[in-house]
Amino acid sequence: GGKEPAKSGEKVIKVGLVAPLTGDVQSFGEYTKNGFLLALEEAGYKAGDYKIEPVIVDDRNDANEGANVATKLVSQDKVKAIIGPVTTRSAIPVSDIANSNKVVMIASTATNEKVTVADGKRKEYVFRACFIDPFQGTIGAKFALDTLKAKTAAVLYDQTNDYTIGLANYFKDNFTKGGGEIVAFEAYSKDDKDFSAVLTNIARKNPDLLYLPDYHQKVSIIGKQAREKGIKAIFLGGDGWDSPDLDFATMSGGYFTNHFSADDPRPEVKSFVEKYKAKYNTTPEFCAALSYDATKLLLNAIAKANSDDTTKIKDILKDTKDFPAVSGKISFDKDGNPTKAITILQVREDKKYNYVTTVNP
Amino acid sequence: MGKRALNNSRQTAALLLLAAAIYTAVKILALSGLLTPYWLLVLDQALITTIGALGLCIIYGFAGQFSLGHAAFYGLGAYTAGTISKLLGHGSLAWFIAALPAGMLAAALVAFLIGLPILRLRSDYLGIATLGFGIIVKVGMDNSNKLFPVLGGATGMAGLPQVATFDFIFLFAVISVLLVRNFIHSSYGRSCKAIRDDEIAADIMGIDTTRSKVLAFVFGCALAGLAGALYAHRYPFIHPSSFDFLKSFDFLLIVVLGGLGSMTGTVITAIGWVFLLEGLRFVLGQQFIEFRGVIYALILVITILSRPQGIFGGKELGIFTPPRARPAVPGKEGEHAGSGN
Amino acid sequence: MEHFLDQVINGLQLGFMYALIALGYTMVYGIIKLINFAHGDVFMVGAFIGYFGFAQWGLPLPLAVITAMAACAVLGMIIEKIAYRPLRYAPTISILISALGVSLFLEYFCSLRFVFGPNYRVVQRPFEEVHWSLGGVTVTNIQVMVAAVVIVMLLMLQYLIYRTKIGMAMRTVSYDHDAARLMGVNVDSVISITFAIGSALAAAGGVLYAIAYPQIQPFMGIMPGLKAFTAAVLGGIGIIPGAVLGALIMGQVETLTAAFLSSQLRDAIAFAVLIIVLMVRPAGILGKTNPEKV
Amino acid sequence: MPVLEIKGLSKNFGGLRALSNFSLTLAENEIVGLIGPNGAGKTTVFNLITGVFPVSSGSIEFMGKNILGMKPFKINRLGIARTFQNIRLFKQCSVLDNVRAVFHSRTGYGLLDAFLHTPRYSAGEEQIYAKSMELLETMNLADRAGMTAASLPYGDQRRLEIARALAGEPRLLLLDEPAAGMNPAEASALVDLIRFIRDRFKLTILLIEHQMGVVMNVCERLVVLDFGEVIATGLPEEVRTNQKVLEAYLGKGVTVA
Amino acid sequence: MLSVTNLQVFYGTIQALHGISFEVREGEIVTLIGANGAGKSTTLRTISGLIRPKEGKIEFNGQDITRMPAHKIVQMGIAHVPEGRKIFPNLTVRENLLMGAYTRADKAEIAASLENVFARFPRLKEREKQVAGTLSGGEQQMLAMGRGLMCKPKLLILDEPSMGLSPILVEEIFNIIREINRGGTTVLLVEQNAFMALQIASRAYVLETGRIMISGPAYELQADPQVRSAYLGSIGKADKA
Ligand SMILES: Nc1ncnc2c1ncn2[C@@H]1O[C@H](COP(=O)(O)OP(=O)(O)OP(=O)(O)O)[C@@H](O)[C@H]1O
Ligand SMILES: Nc1ncnc2c1ncn2[C@@H]1O[C@H](COP(=O)(O)OP(=O)(O)OP(=O)(O)O)[C@@H](O)[C@H]1O
Ligand SMILES: CC(C)C[C@H](N)C(=O)O
Ligand SMILES: [Mg+2]
Ligand SMILES: [Mg+2]
Repeated sequence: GGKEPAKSGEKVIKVGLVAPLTGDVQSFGEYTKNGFLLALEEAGYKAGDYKIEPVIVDDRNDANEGANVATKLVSQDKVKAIIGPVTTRSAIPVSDIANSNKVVMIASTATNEKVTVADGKRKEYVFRACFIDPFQGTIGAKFALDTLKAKTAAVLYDQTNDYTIGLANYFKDNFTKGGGEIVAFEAYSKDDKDFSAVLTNIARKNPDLLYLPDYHQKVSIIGKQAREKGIKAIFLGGDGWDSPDLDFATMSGGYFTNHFSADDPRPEVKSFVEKYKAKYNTTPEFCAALSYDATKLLLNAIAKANSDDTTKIKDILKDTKDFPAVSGKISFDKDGNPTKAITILQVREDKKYNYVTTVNP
Repeated sequence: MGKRALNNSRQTAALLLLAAAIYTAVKILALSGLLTPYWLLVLDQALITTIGALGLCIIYGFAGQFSLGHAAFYGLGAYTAGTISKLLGHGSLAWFIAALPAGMLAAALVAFLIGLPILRLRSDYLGIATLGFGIIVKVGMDNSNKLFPVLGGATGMAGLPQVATFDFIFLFAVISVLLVRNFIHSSYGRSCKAIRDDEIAADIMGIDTTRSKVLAFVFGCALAGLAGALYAHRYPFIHPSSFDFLKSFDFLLIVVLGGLGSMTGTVITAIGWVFLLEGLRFVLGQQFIEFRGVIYALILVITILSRPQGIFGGKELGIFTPPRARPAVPGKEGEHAGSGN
Repeated sequence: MEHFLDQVINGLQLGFMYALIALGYTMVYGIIKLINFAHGDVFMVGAFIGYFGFAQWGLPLPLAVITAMAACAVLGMIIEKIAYRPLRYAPTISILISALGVSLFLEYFCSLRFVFGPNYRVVQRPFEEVHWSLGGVTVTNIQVMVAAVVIVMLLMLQYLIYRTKIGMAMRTVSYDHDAARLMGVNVDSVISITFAIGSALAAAGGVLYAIAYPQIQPFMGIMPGLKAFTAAVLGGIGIIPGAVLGALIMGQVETLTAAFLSSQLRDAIAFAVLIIVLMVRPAGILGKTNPEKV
Repeated sequence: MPVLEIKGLSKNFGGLRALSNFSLTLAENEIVGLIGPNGAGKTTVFNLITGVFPVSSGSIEFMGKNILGMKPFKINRLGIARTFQNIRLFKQCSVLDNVRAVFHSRTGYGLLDAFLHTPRYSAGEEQIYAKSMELLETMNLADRAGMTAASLPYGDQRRLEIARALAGEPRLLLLDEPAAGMNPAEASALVDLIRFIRDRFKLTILLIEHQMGVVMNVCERLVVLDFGEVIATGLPEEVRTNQKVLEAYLGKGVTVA
Repeated sequence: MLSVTNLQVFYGTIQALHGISFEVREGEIVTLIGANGAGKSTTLRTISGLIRPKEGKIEFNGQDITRMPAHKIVQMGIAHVPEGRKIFPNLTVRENLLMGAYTRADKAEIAASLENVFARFPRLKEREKQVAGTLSGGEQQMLAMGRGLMCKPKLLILDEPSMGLSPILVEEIFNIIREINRGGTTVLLVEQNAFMALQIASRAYVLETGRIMISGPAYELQADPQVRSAYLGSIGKADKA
């Protein structure tokens, strides 16, 4: 909750944070929260003449729960802005709720394009601090073809998650376009644990590459079973991999596309990593960086508007140009998405990553 | 024997009066700002849950048919009505009014088709079969986008027009209560209870058990469908996981905690349960939110341990009791049903 | 053909896994007619304890399994004593609700940070998986181990229930508590023992499951528990060999559906098979529908 | 036309032959006793007549109509009602509802009336109520109408079973050990009651009973079963002295009153 | 041998027994008679530990067994053949009988008892392997009796053992009771067939709505005009004159 309760007469804006503080991707939530609080602390819980009061809620990486807590934020806590949700799964319903209630929302890491646009309609109040999946999937496919020299690939994705569906499809389209062959394109459900049937099928086709665009938990178990079925393919994935909870032993050697690397020599990154380490005693990852960025974006807009009128805040956000964020300069396109570079990392057995390359849009 | 007036116009009047009083109270509270939009939403959810739970109260509490798939029918209602409103209605009231019966009908029709064969099964076997059916429906919803992209499949369906106001939901809740009460106190309801107590005897006593069971099932599922249809017009986002077997368990535990065969219990528990869940979120705050599940579970266990027959254990408030003959039926009527093992 | 056989083996592995959970489930059901929804969560606790045992406390695997089984046997008895015994004279549905509550409690309690925590853990296997090639199909040591454990437990349970005095007492308790008491049976302790055995089986299942699918977290028991119970119903609930039969069928149906049809439909097809079987045999495959004496 | 005509009826349970080549004809307004040792197949006869089990062979006609293969509830609606040896009341329902439930197919109102509580509903309900209370009064249960069936004492439960059977407005009533668990004083009251309802409702009654006092007092004719076969038929006086019956069923203790 | 003092039993709020006292001496047959719902079964169930009395005391061979769990009471040598038989329908006839000997350990003696029971009830021997649930009513009653005998009790409690039995079997059952008694087993008998019960019993108690109204030697009660009109009835006389 907020540090000190607002004194009467003081102008207050409440800002909600929706993140998976528990559940399968809890590490994302934890980092996101840390980044968010760090940004607020730096700003002294202030933006313009307003005191900022954070309200942090947990969506467990669940669409329904996301909708529930967002509804509460909007109608009970009366927040003016929301940072998050972290994952696409919950960000899509929450963005609808925020937009229809004229609450500004900046998703930090939810990368699916439907977060800001639905059925061809722009959700005016919704923005994000990260690149989007069409880009991420495309880069993944390019990297597979050009760098990894893969000719055949198999794709496994979670049909209950737009994030993985999106990535899987963009990867597939671009991989085929570039001359590769997709030998298997299989879906599974959130709760599945036994992938042996599908993996046995894939093993027979002996693909060069296995594209696993899910979060760290799922890819770890799929990766493990794949190796056991004798699949030798290189693993490739998306930003969902980056977590200390990844099964590094199994996934080592695999590559994934990401937003941020703590080893990035840029000074913004260096100073952020230092500040973060000082406060939390660990190295930040992408969720921390992006929620930090998203929060700064928001505070900046509130300060500029110096009003709690969300329409004004939204209009200022829309015109953001080259905002100096940790994860790269942010300018929003017409859909509220920044255009940013992608970092490609390789998993190492020792729980670290090899920096491979950065791809600019 | 003297002249008897066998109808429950008095109870009906009392019930409507009570409803009017509650409605007014809610309105006043809302206007005065004591009831925030958030709690109003929770109240709407509670009323919707009540309608669905009344459906299961008929199926399980009165007809004794163990169903663990109630949420599937709730979902069928929601998806049917939601789709109609999204594609055709775009927030128009007329379409909303049309979408409600459509949702009910879809649920009822499916209930009929599946009920006919499946209701031959007994107790736990029926429970598992309905549970299985619920899972099949959920898989269907998860994959619905392959046939009808608008349904959204496993990622949910967003952008539903929000036309269902408290007034509407309250009205339908009252209507549902009346319908259920009238049904129970008719010979249809009595044959359901007879089947619940002893199916073979009921059959031999001339009750068409298949018909009665299917009727109760279809009626109960239609109410679930209605609840779903309202839900889809109150929440902008519906998702298959809102209709999975855990949701069915929610309905089940409401009906059992309330006391099997008690309308009073079902209505009060449904409302209480929804408020409890949200209330916990509120009371615990962000700091202790992780204890919510634990406390919820503990309350569940403690309640059933302290009231093994359910909170109302087969008892009914006066407004739900059967039409009384005057002179009154000897013995304590209105305490019948329930309390046995 | 070989490919098909490989898939059948996959199905067997899954099936035996379900069987391991289904055995305890069906046994408890057979004695007290309770769908013990907490069974899947005891399974989860067993998995965690086993994991702590071999991965953190450095116990040899058999010792870890035994520790988990013993701990869960105690847990099962405690659950029974606190949450089910007070409801002995209540309708079974009340006990079922209590079981549901216990199930949720175990899930959420274990999710607390100071217990197991809400997150999954990667299980480091105590031994490496070994593949054996048998005439073209591949079998792993884990598969063989799971199958062996199931078969041994099946035989032990059958012996216990039909050949021993305590087994006969269990069967009388399954019918009528008072009548059993009048025979001199200590009903409370028979039920306690039933839960202890059932929970120990669940724990063994949990440890093996954690080795076969090496990721564990507090909600891991829900789906396997549900599937296992369904399998038990499919085979004829309360009948020990029925649980194994049902589980093997479920495993095959799910795997073959995923392999040759679509993995999205696996649950739908599995439950459709259940419903169809129940239409033909309303008490499951091995279940007897004794025409009720009127 | 006989009310009931059974010819060559047999029933096997697995390998067990519970009933073998059983024939019986019941005329209007008769009270016939079906007696025989335990396990002779008496209840099985009732179960076959009321359609609980399929028959193995033979024929059953009721009022000239073949009822083989009919569902139990259809048979009941034709006019055959019964009570159960092991009482099977609707336990959690009130005494009144136990009787009223049986009127389900004859309420005179439909589902819509029920939902809306139309005047037609009220009229139908009043009628059912009146008829049910009348039956309960006949059976001396009217003052317990509101109690749950399960809370009744045993003897009252047996009488409620009869009241419930009568609510089906049967032509033929099958009573399975109605006096079981009653002491002789209560049983003799039951005898009067059985006679009374026969006359009052113009019934044909087939009665299974082990209390010879009841059987000899109320039955006009007896059929004796043993091992699924008829070993004797005739007037009570004749049967009582029949050597086979004495050996198989009555034993030497029973002396002629 | 058994003494019951001031027994008060409630079902929920309903009082079923209002302070009952009686005793059974070693070697006796004592019968409780009374109308339906008088509380006979309740009394028996309280003695065998199935119901906890609210007040009162039950002593068996000088030992207080009032609040002892039912299975311990069986071990002390009290067998209760309950009303409605309560056989185990899913067990075979043989297994049912063996359950009767659950508290006994000596295999040879159990086998002897089994033979003994089969000799008394040849029908049970015929049906040895049949699942008990499908037995006819009378067969089930025989099984219940046989099962009671299997524990070689010191005190045998019988709740309406003749219910639903054919006349010849009723006679048989009463003979068996008499024989068992002669063999040294004390019997506490509840019967609706008051006539027969009074014939074999040494003493009797008449229960009315949870109270003992009359007690005395059986032959005295048989002659008591009040008892005759209330419990023996004209039908009884017709049968057994
Ligand atoms: N459902 C069944 N399955 C197998 N056997 C059965 C079934 N019903 C009855 N029997 C057998 O058929 C025979 C006749 O049974 P039935 O119940 O008709 O006897 P009964 O003459 O009514 O005896 P009683 O006077 O003891 O009630 C018995 O041996 C019984 O075991
Ligand atoms: N489980 C119960 N719950 C509530 N009341 C009960 C219960 N069992 C018995 N009673 C009541 O207690 C009283 C005594 O019953 P009990 O069964 O002891 O009578 P009984 O003398 O054995 O009669 P019967 O001849 O019918 O067997 C009755 O009024 C009965 O209705
Ligand atoms: C935290 C991220 C891995 C979330 C992911 N990009 C998503 O949109 O779901
Ligand atoms: Mg019979
Ligand atoms: Mg009794």
